[in-house]
Amino acid sequence: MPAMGMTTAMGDTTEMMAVGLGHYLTVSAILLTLGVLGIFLNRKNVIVILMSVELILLSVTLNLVAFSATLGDLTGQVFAMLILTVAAAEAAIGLAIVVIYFRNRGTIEVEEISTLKG
Amino acid sequence: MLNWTLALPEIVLGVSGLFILLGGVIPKKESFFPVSMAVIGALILAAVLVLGQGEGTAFLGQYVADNFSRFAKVLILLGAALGLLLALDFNEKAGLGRFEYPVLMLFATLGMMVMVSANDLMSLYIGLELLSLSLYVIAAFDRDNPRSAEAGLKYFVLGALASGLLLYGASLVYGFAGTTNFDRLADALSGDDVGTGVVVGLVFVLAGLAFKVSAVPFHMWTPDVYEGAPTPVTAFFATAPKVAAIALLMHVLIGPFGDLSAQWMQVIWVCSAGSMILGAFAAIGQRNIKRLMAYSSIGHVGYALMGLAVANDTGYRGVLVYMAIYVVMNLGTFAVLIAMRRRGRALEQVEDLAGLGKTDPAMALWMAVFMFSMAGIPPLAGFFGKLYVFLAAVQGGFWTLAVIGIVTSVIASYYYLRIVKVMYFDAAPDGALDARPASLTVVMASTGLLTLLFFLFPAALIGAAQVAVASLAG
Amino acid sequence: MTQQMLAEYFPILVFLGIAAAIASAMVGGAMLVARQKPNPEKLSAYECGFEPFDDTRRRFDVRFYLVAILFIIFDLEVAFLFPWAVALGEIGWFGFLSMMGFLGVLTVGFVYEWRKGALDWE
Amino acid sequence: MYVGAIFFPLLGACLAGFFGRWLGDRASMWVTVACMALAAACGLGAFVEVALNGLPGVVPIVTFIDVGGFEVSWALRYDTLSVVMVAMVTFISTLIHIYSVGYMSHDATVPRFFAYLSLFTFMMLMLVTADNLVQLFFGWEGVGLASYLLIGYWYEKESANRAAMKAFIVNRVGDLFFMLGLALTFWTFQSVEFAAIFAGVEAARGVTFLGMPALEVIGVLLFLGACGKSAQLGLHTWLPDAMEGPTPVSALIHAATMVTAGVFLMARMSPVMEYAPLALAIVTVVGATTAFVAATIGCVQNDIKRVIAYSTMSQLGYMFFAAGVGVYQAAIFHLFTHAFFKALLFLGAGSVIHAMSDEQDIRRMGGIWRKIPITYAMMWIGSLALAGVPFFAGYYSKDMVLEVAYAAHSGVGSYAFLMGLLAAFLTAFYSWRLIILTFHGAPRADHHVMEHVHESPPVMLIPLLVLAAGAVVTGFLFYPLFVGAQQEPFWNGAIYTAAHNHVLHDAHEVPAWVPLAPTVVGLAGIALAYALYMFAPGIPGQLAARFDGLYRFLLNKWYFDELYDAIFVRPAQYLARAFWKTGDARLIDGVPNGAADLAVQAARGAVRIQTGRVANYAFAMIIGLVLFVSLLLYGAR
Repeated sequence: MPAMGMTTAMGDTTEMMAVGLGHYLTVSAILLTLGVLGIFLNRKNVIVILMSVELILLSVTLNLVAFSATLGDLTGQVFAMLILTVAAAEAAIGLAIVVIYFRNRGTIEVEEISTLKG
Repeated sequence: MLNWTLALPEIVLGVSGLFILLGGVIPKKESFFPVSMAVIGALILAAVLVLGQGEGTAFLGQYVADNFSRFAKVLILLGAALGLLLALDFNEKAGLGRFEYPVLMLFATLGMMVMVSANDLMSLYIGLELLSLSLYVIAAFDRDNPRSAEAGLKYFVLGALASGLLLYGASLVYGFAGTTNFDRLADALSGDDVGTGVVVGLVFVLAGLAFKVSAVPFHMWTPDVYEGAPTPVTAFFATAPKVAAIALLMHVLIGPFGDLSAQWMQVIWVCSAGSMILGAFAAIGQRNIKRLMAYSSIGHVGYALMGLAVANDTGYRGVLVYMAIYVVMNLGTFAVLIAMRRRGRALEQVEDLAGLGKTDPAMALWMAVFMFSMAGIPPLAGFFGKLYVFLAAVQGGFWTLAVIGIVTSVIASYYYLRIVKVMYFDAAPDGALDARPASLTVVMASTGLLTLLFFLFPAALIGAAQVAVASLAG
Repeated sequence: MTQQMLAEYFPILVFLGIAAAIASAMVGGAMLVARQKPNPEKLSAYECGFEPFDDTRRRFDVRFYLVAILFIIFDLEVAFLFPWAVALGEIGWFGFLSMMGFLGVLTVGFVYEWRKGALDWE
Repeated sequence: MYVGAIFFPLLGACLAGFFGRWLGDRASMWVTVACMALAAACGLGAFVEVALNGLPGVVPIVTFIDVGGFEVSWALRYDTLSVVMVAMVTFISTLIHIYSVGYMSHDATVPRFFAYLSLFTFMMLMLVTADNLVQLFFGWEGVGLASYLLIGYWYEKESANRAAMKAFIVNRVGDLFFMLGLALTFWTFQSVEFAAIFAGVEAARGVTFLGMPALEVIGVLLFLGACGKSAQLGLHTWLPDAMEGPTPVSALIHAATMVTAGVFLMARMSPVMEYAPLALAIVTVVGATTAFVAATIGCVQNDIKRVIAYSTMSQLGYMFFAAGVGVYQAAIFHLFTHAFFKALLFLGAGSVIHAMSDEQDIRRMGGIWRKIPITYAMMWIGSLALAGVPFFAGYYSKDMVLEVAYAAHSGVGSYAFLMGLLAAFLTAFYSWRLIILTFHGAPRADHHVMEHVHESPPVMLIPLLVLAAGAVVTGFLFYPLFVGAQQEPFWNGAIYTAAHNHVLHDAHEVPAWVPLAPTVVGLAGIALAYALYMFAPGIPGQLAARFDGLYRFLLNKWYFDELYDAIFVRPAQYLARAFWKTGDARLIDGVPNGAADLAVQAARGAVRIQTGRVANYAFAMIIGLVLFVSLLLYGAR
């Protein structure tokens, strides 16, 4: 990892067009919100929920990488890699469960997943 | 720095898991029973290794072995082994006798052990995911049953959301405190002025962990998943992972975030009160006994969290004692539920227990013991669990919480007693239950005796909890 | 710092600009210059000279999903293999054995899916 | 010996309970009886050693826990107070066990019954020998549990089930207060050991809790707890219903165990109660009112066991107001003598029921005194003692209780004296109403029953004779020790009397008419009963018709059950209909408790958010998250 100069500041404000940590965090927060909204506003398809989950995980990854770069600390990037791989496993299992569900019920509409309640 | 021998129990468990998986898949014919036995053996071996484990940190500070993790691991391994014992007969009869089941339980247990030994947000995450992924799959293990599939799907969606939130919190904590290692986090967060970012991150992490312990308001998945999943799976869900999650929660809150206790105490307070209240009320009208047990477990988590909310050693000790007793009672109760089978059909309704006092006095007696214990009636074990957390709360001046706890435990005793009433006083609808296999009798009797006779030797458990807490607070 | 990093990416931006310019010049040029006399035969989909057998938007076989899932999992090991390969000289035998252990775990998984018949199409 | 008195009953319970099937009915009966007899022997030995020779002590058994600021050990506290209870409980319980051998001989599950009976005794012993409040609570709950099992012993009977549930739930309400009291005690004294509590009372007098003196609050809370167990007004509704259990159970509950727990608690906590004058006043008023109300109800009941049940409640009222005016010795004395004659009455009633082929309604009895003369005589002795006729046991203790109420020279004391006097009159009246209706007059049962009327077997009569002897002599024998000249060396500090409390002393110097008054009103009551039921049997019916309203009021037990129904059950049901239109009464499973109904509604509310939709669940999680974040960022900073 090449030395990045600054290690602690929350972003460089001396240059006009600087893309600082704040920007990354904002993007990441927006991604997180989109992901969360996607889970509970979506009434149609479970696949969309899976995609939303991926979105959340991506926002986390983005966060970690941005922090890692700012702090000059590799840990964040290692963490990000772990998340990427685990997310893949999670997506695989999620898809498998969706397939099982579809085979049983013939639908993957979110509204229909509510026979257990009360 | 590596000290990999410290992690020997986990390594042995993981490697034997791989070999057992190979041993299960290579022969042509289904090998559920031998594989289960092998897994139980591996769990016991791991428990023995845990007992002989040294203390210290390993893997560059990612992993810690101390008395606290030892206490939790022994409990987890015991719960998992008995939980697998419960599944043996049920799975054969329900057509779930596939060797993947015990292997998945083994990997879930491995995940739990990594969780309680995690000393870094990364190892925490890996352990948590290993557990979650295994649990997602076994929740949906009865793959031709729509209810099981729905349970698995719900658990997956909400679980993924929870771990997403936890990760987001972890990333914030990492970013604002500059490290993921628990020891260094504790140093970084020891000042008075802790940034908003860390506090927000802490709440996100708490939310993710509260999901796993199913504390209000992150409990919503619990009843549905408990009801839909096959009963032995529910039994497993209600025991070992709860212990692991509570232990992890304690480890995280007391270790790295110990100096933020003023903040997290409020959150835990709300979770505890909410869980106790919901657990007391929502179970009252339930007819499905698995669903009832789900609400009951939410309530029990509320009581355990009460000890955590107090945030002192007495409280922490109360939590450990409570969870140990809770696991024993729950395993016994589920042994009874799994034995509920009439003419080959598994039963899940409270009414199906009617007349058990006459048709099967022994089982009814054990069930009554478990129910009275859960209601917290002395001199059964459950009473002591409650006593310790209540006393901690009173001592710490948490009056409101203690009063809520007492009132809800009185309310909750209603539905426990209702089960006793149904067993002893209602007429049996149609005949006796099927003969139950010896494995269930063993689990019932052993947990029942522990529950019944706990009051004769409480010092052993409490002493162990005391030692565990001492190593936790450092 | 971010300035420096962005500066490193400047050539890529230039490349992107040039590529976009050339592509649009070619397509635009063809649209402007070429003579257009469409007929149904010309507009129909070209598929090795055949008419398409049925609708293209049909369901995929579920087995594609299975293969895709398996692929993803094994694909991601690469994410670890690359940094490992680069750093192998520094991490020594311990690093080497760690990766072997990791690959061993993957192999067990591979054996499992093979035996389970997940790799057989039929 | 000390340990044996407590653990022999447990041994008996375990043997009969776990091995009853192998032992067979007869063997398990006699095994438990033998265990109880051993316990009684130990109990008497302990009584001689501790109370008469003045050697109190603490026998440690197990240390539950000894870490942190909290220490609970399981030890047997043997001082005069507990040894009196131990001796009395083991003795009476032994007799009841023997009696049950005859009474329950036709029952299908005899070992179960005897196991419960012994377990019940064990729990009570655990309660009275407790060395700290937690252990006491242990026994307290254990007694509740065992009573639940015993009242619901005939679980084929729907009414028995209901009564068992009711007893348990009403007791749990009392326990709730007990638990709060326990918690507050711990908060105040930082300990639950009696020794530490009593030592810390002086220091704790200034402690306030929510602006009120902590000792007062503890006193009131513990008293409310005691109300549940001891069936004081307000929480008494379970006691009459508890008659659904077999008669020996009623005798055990009413005479030796369970209901006396509350009185015992008051005496045990005397060092605290002495400094809680307001709490004591409440105790006095509630006790006196209970004595009177229960006596009025007793006058019109027709079930032989219910009449005696209300008399128990009334006598418990006496004990409470005696404790309330600060003379715990008198309360325990009355408790002690009452145990004998009340057990005698219940077992006698059981003998009558046995003779009458399980008939319990006294309107369908009569004219049987020649056929069962021994039982008849026993009932006479019991009633004479209960009514406080001179030289029977009740005379000494009841007189003492009324004298101390008079000698208290306070408003509540005078009220208690008045109520006690009225209750004494009514007690004598309904006791003889019971005797006359049951034994005299023309037979009102059909001739099949009358042909089968027979005296009980010796195994049932012998306990009756022993108890009768007790009902005659205990008052006379123990008067000097319990409340008379030798009381101070006898109690040996087990009961604490504050320096400012001279009531017991004053009670021996009241005007001459005071000790005479109970006897006079008692005899008047007997005379009235004779006049109304023996010589002019038409009058009671006319009176009932004339004062129909009053009669109904009493017959319906002051409408307490209806009142609770109106206060708790109805509004809850109304609320249910208003909110959900469809009240599902089946859900509460017929539990006669309104709070349960309310809880059911809360349960539905809690369950309604559980919609089964993933989106809603995720939404709840996010809302929780946002709440917590804002709680920490903008909340309590």
